[in-house]
Amino acid sequence: MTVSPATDAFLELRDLRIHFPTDDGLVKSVDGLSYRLDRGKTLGIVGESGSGKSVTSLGVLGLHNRRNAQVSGEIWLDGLELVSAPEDVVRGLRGKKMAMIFQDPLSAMHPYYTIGNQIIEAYRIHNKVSKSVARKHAIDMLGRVGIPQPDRRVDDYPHEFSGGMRQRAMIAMALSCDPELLIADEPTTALDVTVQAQILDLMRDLQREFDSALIIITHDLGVVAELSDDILVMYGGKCIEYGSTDDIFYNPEHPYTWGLLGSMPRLDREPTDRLQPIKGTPPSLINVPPGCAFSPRCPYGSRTGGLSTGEVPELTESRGGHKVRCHMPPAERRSIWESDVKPMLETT
Amino acid sequence: MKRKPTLAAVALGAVITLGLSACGGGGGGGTTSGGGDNQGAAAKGEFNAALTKVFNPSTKKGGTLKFANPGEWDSLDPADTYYAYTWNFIRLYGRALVMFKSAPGPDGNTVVPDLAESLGKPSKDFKTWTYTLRKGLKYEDGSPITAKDVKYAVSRTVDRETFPNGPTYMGDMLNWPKDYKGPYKSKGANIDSAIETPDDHTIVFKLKQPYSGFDYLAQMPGTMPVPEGKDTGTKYQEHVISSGPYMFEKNEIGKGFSMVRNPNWDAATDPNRPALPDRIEVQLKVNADDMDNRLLSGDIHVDVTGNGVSSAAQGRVLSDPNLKAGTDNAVMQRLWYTSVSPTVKPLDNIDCRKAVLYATDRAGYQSAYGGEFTGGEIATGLLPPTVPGFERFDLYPAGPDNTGDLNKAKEHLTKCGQPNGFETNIAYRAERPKEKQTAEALQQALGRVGIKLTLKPYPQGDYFSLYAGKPSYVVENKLGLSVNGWGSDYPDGYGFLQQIVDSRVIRPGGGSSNVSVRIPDVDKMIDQSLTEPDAEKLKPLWAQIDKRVMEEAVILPGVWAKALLIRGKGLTNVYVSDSQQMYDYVGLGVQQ
Amino acid sequence: MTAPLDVSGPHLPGDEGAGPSAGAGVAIQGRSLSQIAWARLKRDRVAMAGLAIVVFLILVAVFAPLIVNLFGHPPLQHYRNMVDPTTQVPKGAFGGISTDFLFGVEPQNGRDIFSRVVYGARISLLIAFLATLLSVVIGTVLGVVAGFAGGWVDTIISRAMDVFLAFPILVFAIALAGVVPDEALGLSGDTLRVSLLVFIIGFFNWPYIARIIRGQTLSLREREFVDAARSLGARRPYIIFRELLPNLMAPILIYATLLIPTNILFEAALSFLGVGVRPPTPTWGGMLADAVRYYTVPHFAIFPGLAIFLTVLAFNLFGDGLRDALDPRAR
Amino acid sequence: MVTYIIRRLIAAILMLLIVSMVTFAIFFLVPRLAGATPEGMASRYVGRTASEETAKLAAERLGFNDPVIVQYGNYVKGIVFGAEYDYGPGVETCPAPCLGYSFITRQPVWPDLLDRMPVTFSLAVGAAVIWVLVGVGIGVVSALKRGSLFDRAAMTVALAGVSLPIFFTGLISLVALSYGNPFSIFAQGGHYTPITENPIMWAYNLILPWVTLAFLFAAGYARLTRAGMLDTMNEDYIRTARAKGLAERVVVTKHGLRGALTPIITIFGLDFGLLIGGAVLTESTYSLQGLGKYAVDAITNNDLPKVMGVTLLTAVFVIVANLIVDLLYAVVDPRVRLS
Repeated sequence: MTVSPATDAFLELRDLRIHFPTDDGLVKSVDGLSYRLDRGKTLGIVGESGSGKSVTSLGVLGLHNRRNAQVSGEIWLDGLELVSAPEDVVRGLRGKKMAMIFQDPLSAMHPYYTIGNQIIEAYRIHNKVSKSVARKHAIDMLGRVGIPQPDRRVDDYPHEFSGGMRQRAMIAMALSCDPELLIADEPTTALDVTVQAQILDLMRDLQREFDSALIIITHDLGVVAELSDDILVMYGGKCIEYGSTDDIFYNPEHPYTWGLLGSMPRLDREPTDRLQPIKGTPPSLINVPPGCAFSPRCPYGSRTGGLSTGEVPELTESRGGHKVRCHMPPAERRSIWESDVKPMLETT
Repeated sequence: MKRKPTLAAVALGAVITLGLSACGGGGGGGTTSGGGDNQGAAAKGEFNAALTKVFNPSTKKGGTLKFANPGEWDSLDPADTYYAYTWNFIRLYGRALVMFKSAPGPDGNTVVPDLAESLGKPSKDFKTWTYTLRKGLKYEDGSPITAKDVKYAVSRTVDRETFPNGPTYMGDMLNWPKDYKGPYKSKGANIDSAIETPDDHTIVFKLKQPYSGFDYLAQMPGTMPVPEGKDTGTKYQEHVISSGPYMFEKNEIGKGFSMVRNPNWDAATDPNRPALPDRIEVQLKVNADDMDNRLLSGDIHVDVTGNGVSSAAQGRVLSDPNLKAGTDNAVMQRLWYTSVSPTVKPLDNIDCRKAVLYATDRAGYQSAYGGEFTGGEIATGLLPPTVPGFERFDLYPAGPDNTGDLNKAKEHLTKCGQPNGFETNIAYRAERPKEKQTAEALQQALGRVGIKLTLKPYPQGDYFSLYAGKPSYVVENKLGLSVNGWGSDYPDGYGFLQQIVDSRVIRPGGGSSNVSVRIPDVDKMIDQSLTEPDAEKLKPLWAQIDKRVMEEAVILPGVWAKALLIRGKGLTNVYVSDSQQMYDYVGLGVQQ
Repeated sequence: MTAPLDVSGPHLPGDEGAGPSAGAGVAIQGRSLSQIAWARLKRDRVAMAGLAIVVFLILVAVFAPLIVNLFGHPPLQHYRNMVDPTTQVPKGAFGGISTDFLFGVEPQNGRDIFSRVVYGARISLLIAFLATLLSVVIGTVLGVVAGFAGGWVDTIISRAMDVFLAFPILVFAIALAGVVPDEALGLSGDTLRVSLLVFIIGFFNWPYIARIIRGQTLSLREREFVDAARSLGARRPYIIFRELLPNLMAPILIYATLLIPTNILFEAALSFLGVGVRPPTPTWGGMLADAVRYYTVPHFAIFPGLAIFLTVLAFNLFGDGLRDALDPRAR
Repeated sequence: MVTYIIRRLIAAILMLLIVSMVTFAIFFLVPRLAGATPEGMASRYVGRTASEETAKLAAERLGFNDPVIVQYGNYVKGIVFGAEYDYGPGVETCPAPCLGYSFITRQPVWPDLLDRMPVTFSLAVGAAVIWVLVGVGIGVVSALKRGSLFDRAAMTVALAGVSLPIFFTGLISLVALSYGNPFSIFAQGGHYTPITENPIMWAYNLILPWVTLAFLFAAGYARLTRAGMLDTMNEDYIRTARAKGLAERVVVTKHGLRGALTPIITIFGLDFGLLIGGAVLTESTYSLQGLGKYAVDAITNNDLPKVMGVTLLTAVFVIVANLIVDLLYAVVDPRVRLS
């Protein structure tokens, strides 16, 4: 494999592809994804379940199913290419240089070990310290993520924590080695709304404190709205729109993003309003439709003169780093947004 | 009168005796005596070498004689045992008033004095029998054996509740006080009406009716002395006080026991027992197949049951001349047969019964029991050849190859009005593979003339009491045929025939071995025999009964049993006596 | 150990098409699932081999008389001329195997082992199928009732299952099969024995099915579509028969298939211990029991033993494949 | 905790009652319903020569004339308070728990059971050690190397293992390796040397039964472990452990195995409990005089007190094994609370 020269970005993905051959066909979970992320910045990756957003981040950490995955492309982390790096090297980075916060803290923590033990374990992998030192560190971390009486709760088991506390503990565990890259996979999905807000606040504070790069993966645009600098919208294993948070929220150009925005519950709308669902179901990653993956559900597909079902659209830059993967000309997209979609979102 | 001999084959719980295993051979778990092979070579034998004469005679004492038993004793208590082999073996630790001579062949049928100085002296009417004990007899603990101990021992046998297994002869024949229930329940009762002991050396038995063959009963284990002070009832079998040459050293009921010389046994008082080995060991519940291999290898000496080799070993032993040379084909006084019930239609018709007898494949029957050597000789009548009075005759010739005469069978079927055959059932004991084979063989054979048999297995424990031996059950369930077998307690026509041909032993409640014979002539002849004291004169009568039963075709004889005994390596002084129909355990010794 | 399948479709945010058509929707999904499963199963060559053997064995059992007519001899017929009268062992090498007697003959009576093995398939499969059916019926009914009713009903049924699981089942089965008389309930002969064995085997195995079905019912009970049906006022029987059972079909199918080989072994064990179907009706376990007495003639044991092995293996292979196909997560 | 154990004990006693009632019913109610009289039933315990009077006496002695429920009550009374037994010249007390006296040998049942227990126990323990080590080991390796040649070979053998009846493998093993032939390297069936007498002979004599029995169970456990491991290794917490940067070996042993083994502990408890109550088929095949063979022989002879003794003992073993498993479970899995 020829490896392109390193980049100046802290994290850069180049044409990453993660495919899984199965009995039923080749599953293209991630199909040519590229993005970059700098220290101290936050990237939100948004998409429905099955869009490949989780696999992407697992791929970065090397946690995808290695047995049967076919991986190509490049992942550069702080000057090191991870796809071609030996497993041991990647493992050495995991937990220390890059860490992950998982969606469901109850199932993501081992039910048989105490919270403290699990944090201590994480800490001692990368820091040769005694158990008691590690324990002190664990209590310290628990305190920093806002768990009351950490010196006592450190010996509790995950099931003895409430949902929010568990997620805090999960974060404490992920941050225990002071990682430079933190990936949070649906960090708040399993939590109720008030706790969600607390956790998001906590993550923002901690990111500032540790100055790490943060990737937030979610299907909920509301979550990324608060935290992200940039947003990447994934659909069918591909990036279909990428831009700054403002771009995505105020000038989205892809019909799918419009749909996402339309289905987002918003405080400024009447609670009685029905959400606007996106019609149809996400594509199977085995039999990706020919042409634009979104075309079967796209209300504007007819405007491309058959292109959308015939050809895969390229990800093209629309303006100032805002990239869109759509056959419609940028002007037409903007006019539809301005005239049809935006007013509907605002008024209904 | 109830004389109920039974030497019925020992129930080995055959259903699940599997498990095979190896002879000690290369490196087994057993103790392999170093020079076993050489010794075997020294005393090279030939087939049937121990049948009529002593094989490897010896008077040399010493060594350990090892017995194995695939099952377990019914009881070691002389009052509570009824297996043929236990009566053979018990003479090693118990002495009855008289005993069968320990000698090869027919000589072994003679009764000789044991505890007594001479055979019983009958009164003229044969109702009183007097025995005088030898002097200087002692138990293992040195205390003297007296006539009172014999009296006490016999009185114990009356307690059927405590000792249900033993024979009932003494209880039935002696003149016991009314309602006497044995020494425990009728404590202190005066039983002088049955047994008197005028002094320590004299014992007098008083019978209800005359009986000229009382010595046969006196040789049974029931007259072996039991010291009253040491009697522990059902637990006495854990340590029987020895009056013979060996006494118990260690006894684990259900597992095995060992015996050592009894220091207080005096050879001078006992002309019958050479008592060669120094020590005797018995293992119980030995895997039957394993046992044969160990016998062949010399790891153990004797299969104590005397049942002969297992089916698996049979092929091996008979096909190897060297192995065959180490066996004896003992003739038993036992008949394997099938009852043909005239109470079940259409077998109430004699021609239908004759059709069954003609259609029988005798060779198949023999095969079911294991063939010529381990099964026995094809039987054409009831009395086995070694029982006095035996006459060879064949009323239903089965053709040159012994597979039956189908034409005759069809002829009789037509006569009985069932030209196309009929349907009936055949009962057998589920636990006995050979009886199963017999039933299957008969099903095949009779099927050839259209007689359709359905197999009915029953548990052997209830076979006679609830099923095949219960007349009403037989009729209701159409048990036209039932597989059966019979052996006698002592070599005598009466002992062999009475229980299976006397119609008066059939009880409505079930339990008798006679299932099918109800012939008034035969009953009369049996009664006739009772008043005849001369055994010689009785012989023609036994043959006459035999023929009469066969004429009625109510018994389908199968085989006169034989057993293929493995003459364990290293045995000395080996012989089969006609009274035991297996190796005589009193005589055995071992090479050292 | 395997969490059976998950039949619920993907749930989009805002997917509100459920409601009244939920039942039909589930049915449609069920059908397509079975199609998917079948497609998967067809690709699983090992499972298909198992299925082929199973089908073959069923055909053998059904057409036993025909097969024996063509290639063997009547299974009860004695061929004593094939047996050495002295040693009682079959004449010739390898237990008398020849073109005439494909698997050789039995010692002592010379019956055709091939025919007996073929006929043995009948008893073995018949009892295994019927016993499985009985277990499945009892297990499903009690499992659904326990899972759906909950409360004390659940407690009682669950305790009953515990009791059954702690029983020394084999000992009980032997005892029960041993004491039942030869004629009862108007039945006799093979019919009675087969019924009895079906009852014993089926009756002792139900807790295994019931436990799984109960667990499934518990989780299904809380599912959206059941809630939906309930909120629409559906009655219990409707929910059980239209909502629960279709979703329980897959686990039932899987565990029934995996119970069959267990039951074949159970029947063989009982026949081996002498409490199975009465002789001379051939059974594999019974033949093995006979063979023990003639271990010097190993072919006598090997053919019925292999028959048991092959049958059980085939069902296990097929059952495993079926589970994989219906529940891909278990792979 | 204390209340938990008390509750479990009550449940255990209830279960023993049910088990004993069912056993009793099988032997007394079924024959009665089939039309047997007390004398008829007693006659099987007095030998073939017995007269009707003897049978009647025996029926009286064995208590067959009482209604079944009274007989059962007496039996339970014997277990709780002990019983008295008339041995002829006197009366003997059989202390609680008195499991009665054999109908046939008239020996007390309890010492018999104590005598047989070491055999079955030796068989079960030895086999269990082998099958747990081999089965779990193979299962783990198979799961980790899923799809590899090893996995496929191991699972094929395991599937074959669970498809073979033990009385067939036992028979073949004996014929091939034990019965007098050139390969007769193993001990014959029916030999048992107590470990206290000679540990080497003890093991040597039990090797074949151990291996045969363990083969069957190891196959099942390998399949279970593999499936459990596959399930567990798909758990989120395994991913978390990897995300921490743990070495794969630690992930498997510390995180994976612990989760996968807990359900196996439950199954092991049940299996082992039933096994030490009598490995019926193995003991029959190898003629080992253990509890299982004892039970089968007792059934063949209709010796009810013995059958009752073994079944009750087995039930006790299963209950105790389950209790231990549950307690162990609470130790292993902190989510389980004993209350």
